[in-house]
Amino acid sequence: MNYVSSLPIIAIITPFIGAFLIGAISSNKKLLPAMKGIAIVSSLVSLVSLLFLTKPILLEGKVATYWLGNWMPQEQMAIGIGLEVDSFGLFTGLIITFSSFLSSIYSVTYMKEDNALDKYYTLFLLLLGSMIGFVLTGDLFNMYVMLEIMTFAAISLTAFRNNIYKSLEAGFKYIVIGSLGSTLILLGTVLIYAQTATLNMAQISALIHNNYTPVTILALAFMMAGYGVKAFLVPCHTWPPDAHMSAPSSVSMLLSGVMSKTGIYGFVRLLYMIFFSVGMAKMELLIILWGTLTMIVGASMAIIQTDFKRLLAFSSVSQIGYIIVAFGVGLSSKSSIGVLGTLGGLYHMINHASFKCLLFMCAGAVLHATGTTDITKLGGLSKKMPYTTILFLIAAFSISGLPPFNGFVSKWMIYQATYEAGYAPVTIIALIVSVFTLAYMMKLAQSVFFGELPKKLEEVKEVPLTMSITMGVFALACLVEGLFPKIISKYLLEPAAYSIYNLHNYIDVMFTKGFAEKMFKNKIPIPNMTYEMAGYWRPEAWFVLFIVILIGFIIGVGISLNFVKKNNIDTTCNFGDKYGVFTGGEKEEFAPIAGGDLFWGLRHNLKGYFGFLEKAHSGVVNDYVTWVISCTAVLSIYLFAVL
Amino acid sequence: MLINYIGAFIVMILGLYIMMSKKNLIKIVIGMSLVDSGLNLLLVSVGFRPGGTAPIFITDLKPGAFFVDPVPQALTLTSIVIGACVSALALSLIIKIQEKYGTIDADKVRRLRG
Amino acid sequence: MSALFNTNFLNTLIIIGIVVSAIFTVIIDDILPCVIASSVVGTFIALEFLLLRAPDVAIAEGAVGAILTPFIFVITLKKVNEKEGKG
Amino acid sequence: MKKFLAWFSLSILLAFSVYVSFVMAALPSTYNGISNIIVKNTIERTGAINAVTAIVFDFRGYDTLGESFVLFTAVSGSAVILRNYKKNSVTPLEKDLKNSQKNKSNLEIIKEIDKKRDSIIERDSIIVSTANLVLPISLSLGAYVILHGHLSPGGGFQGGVLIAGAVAIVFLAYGMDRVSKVFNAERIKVYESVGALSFLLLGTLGVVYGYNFFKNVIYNQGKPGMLYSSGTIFWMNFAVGYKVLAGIGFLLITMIGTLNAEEKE
Repeated sequence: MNYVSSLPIIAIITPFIGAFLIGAISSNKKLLPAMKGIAIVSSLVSLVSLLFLTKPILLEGKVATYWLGNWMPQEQMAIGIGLEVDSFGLFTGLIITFSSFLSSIYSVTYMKEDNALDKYYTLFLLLLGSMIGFVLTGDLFNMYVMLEIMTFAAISLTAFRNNIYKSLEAGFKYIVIGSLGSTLILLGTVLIYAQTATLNMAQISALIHNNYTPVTILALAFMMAGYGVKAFLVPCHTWPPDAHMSAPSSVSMLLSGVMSKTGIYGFVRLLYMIFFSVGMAKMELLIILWGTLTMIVGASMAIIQTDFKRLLAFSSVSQIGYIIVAFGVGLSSKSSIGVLGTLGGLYHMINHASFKCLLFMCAGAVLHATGTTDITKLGGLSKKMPYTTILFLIAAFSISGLPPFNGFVSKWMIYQATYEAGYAPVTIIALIVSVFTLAYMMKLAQSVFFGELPKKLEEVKEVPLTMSITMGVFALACLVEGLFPKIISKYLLEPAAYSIYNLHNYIDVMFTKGFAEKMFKNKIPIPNMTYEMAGYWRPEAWFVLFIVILIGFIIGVGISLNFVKKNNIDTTCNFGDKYGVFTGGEKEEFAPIAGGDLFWGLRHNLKGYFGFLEKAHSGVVNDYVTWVISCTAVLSIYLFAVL
Repeated sequence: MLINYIGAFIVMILGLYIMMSKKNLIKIVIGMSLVDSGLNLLLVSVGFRPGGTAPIFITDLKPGAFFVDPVPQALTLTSIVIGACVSALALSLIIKIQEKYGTIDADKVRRLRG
Repeated sequence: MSALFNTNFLNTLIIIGIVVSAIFTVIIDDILPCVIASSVVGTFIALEFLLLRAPDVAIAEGAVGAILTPFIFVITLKKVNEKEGKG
Repeated sequence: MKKFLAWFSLSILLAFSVYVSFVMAALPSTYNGISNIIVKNTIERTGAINAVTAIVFDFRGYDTLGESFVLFTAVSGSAVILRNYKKNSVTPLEKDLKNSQKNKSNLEIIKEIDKKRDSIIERDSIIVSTANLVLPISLSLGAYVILHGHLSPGGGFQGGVLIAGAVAIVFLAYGMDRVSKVFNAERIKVYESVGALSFLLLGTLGVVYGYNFFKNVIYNQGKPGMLYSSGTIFWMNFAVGYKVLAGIGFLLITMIGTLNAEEKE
């Protein structure tokens, strides 16, 4: 028993202790600086204790276990709750703690004008602690409990600025959809318990390995839908745009950049560990199709948004689609391609966390300086906030996958993996979505940072130092991940991917050596991890990709411009009177064509498609529930049909 | 315990139906608590064994008596608390929504859309 | 009494009670009767827990499902109605 | 379309779940899994005689910790949502918004005065005397349930809710004024944190004694079946009860407080 074995529980418990300490001293308003200090220090302690774990786990490939209350397994049954930290869990935990630590620093300035800050920091630390607890635990029911703390803290933080109508509405939608997702997950857990009579994940995966019964299939369908809600996969993605748009930016970056990773974590644990489905072509197809749908819908919705943060939230949905596609390819039976897909997915996870946090921080900086995130009211901020503009451009290029930024590397791996796995249409769709990403990021840049500066915004100042430093750290992360992919891959991704496939070791460490072999007769082969499989270093490939993106972009803009020239716009469509200027209508006296209207022609051209999507995002909470339930029903039909 | 399982699933599906079709926000929350109730019922029923006794070692335990499964009961306690918390949080949101929107009709509380 | 307790009869009766009161929760349109119906569901479920030899859970469900939750619901309802009545 | 989708998916789910119910009914009892071993270990290694409490506070105590965090989060969240938002300074665009806001009209002021008059209602003497009778019973029952959690059905959570019901009873009998006089909401919130902290510290005792987190270190004190037995379970029950009664009490006070929030302004 050395200090290393206690580190996971320290990482989990410290934020909670911090939260309660803040709660205990909250009655004294003079102690507000102390509360901020507690928040920063607790998140730092979690980060540091996870960093100490990197040496044994990431580098030496060990798996740390910690049985709470010393309830070691007896008679091969896990009677207590065990924490199990493998490389994948630690990898996700590092993303979480790193971003949360920076967010806690960012909050100090960003949130200083709100009241009830004691409760803000309490909820912030509860959110952080529960996220770490979620990724480090090895118990199925404990995952659900941590997920609930996470959901509740996130909802409360979403509705924190309750003077704005939208945060309340978003909070309500979030609680309905979010707790529906949690309920589905709990239902799956109960069904699994009924089948296996245990709650430990390692034991469950040993017991139901290749042993699907109707009970476990239904459980799988429920849990997939539940984690789909948490990771915003498409029919269940309706809450994040609302929530991310209305939460304070220091929280939306966590919700969007980090909490989605916990959903993906659950998804991966479900598919690769609890229901070991590597090599099942039908499962692979389902996940890839689901991810592709998510990609397309997210990007199409993002292109028609007029709110900075809402656009970013839809862009998150689309990027999550990439990650899910990559993990879908990872299920492939051809191991070398599967590994490439998994590596790409992991890489995109860490990349998405860095650039999406940075983008939300930029949105927060704009909101902090001007008081709005509506891009039709903004413009020309590059003169007033040059530093933010540069950081925004870095993040925008990263997210749209331009070399040499980090998004390029991971997207390239995903393209190659999907292509080699025989899903060439998916590769093409992924490329097109990437073009769309660049397009809406340009729209955002044009309408917020370039163009004309409105008169109201002339007193705007650059954001304070604490905010800009944290933003700079994320921008640096984007650059580092883009320039040194070999190092990142060797020390972070390959151990994590290895642990995802190494189910044997996961089970053996939790119980006794040889436990897994007794359970399933044939040993699961662990594919070779070689980073050389990703061919991103080929310069001609870079060039071809860049040309493809450029042509796509030009075509996209061309369609819209071409359309504007034609002058035959249907005025009956209710996109607002603003566009009357195109047709000579004189309803609005002064209606400038701002950057936000950049792709209005495209939108008008494809109004059947976009109209359908808008109708689907109707804002009525009942409809959203219907989408989630239909998704569950479709999943259960599919899984019952193929398994 | 077939009838318990079926009853629990029916209660859950009725709750889902409320969430999908009723327009009053308070009713939606009632639907959520109904789903939770059904889930709790399912959870406890999973652990039941016909003829078992409550899992407490009382002194006058008959010889040969056996317990029902205590683990699902412990899980249900957690689940009940979480259900109550969901209701409390959702209802406080409804109170505030009422203040801002002047209505609690789901068709009118939809300023965030598209 | 114990003979009745051991049969499935009481169990079936309570399950039917749960389902029927849940159906009432669905079909009633007014909120207050609906809240009461849902608290009836809670009470029945607490009874069912007692029958399933789960006294701990029965106490918790009785305290929460039959008392605490309806109380919060009624407070909210009062607040909301008061506002709506004012215009 | 939407209606069809709703009916379609619900009927699909119903069909599958009924099918799965039949399969589940044929499964062997889950008792032969982890529960069997847990029950075997209950008396010797925890000292509690209520197996459910032993699981809640010892075998799966970490889940209960999470559960109390959920409650804490929900209570803090409700407090955050129901508070009055204030902002210290305004940004350029908000300035416009502020200037354009109108003052209250006379009619609204008259309405408010009317409402104040309405709120002074005579209390029903039946409710008052019933409350006087029930209040001590509910308090002592709650305390009993908390203290005997490891011996009889019940435990910290159930007892805490029963005691917190006192707030509801006081409100029903005496109205909001008395509630705000009797209970200090701010202080109760602090007590909740203290309860949660003490629960955490009891968990940390295991680490102090050189074991893992949440180890029941003093389980062999006292005879199983006596009031003081089962080591940390007894104290954890107490801490959770304290925390829950403070938390739910605070929640109820906050919710009740919204009822006449306008009159205070």
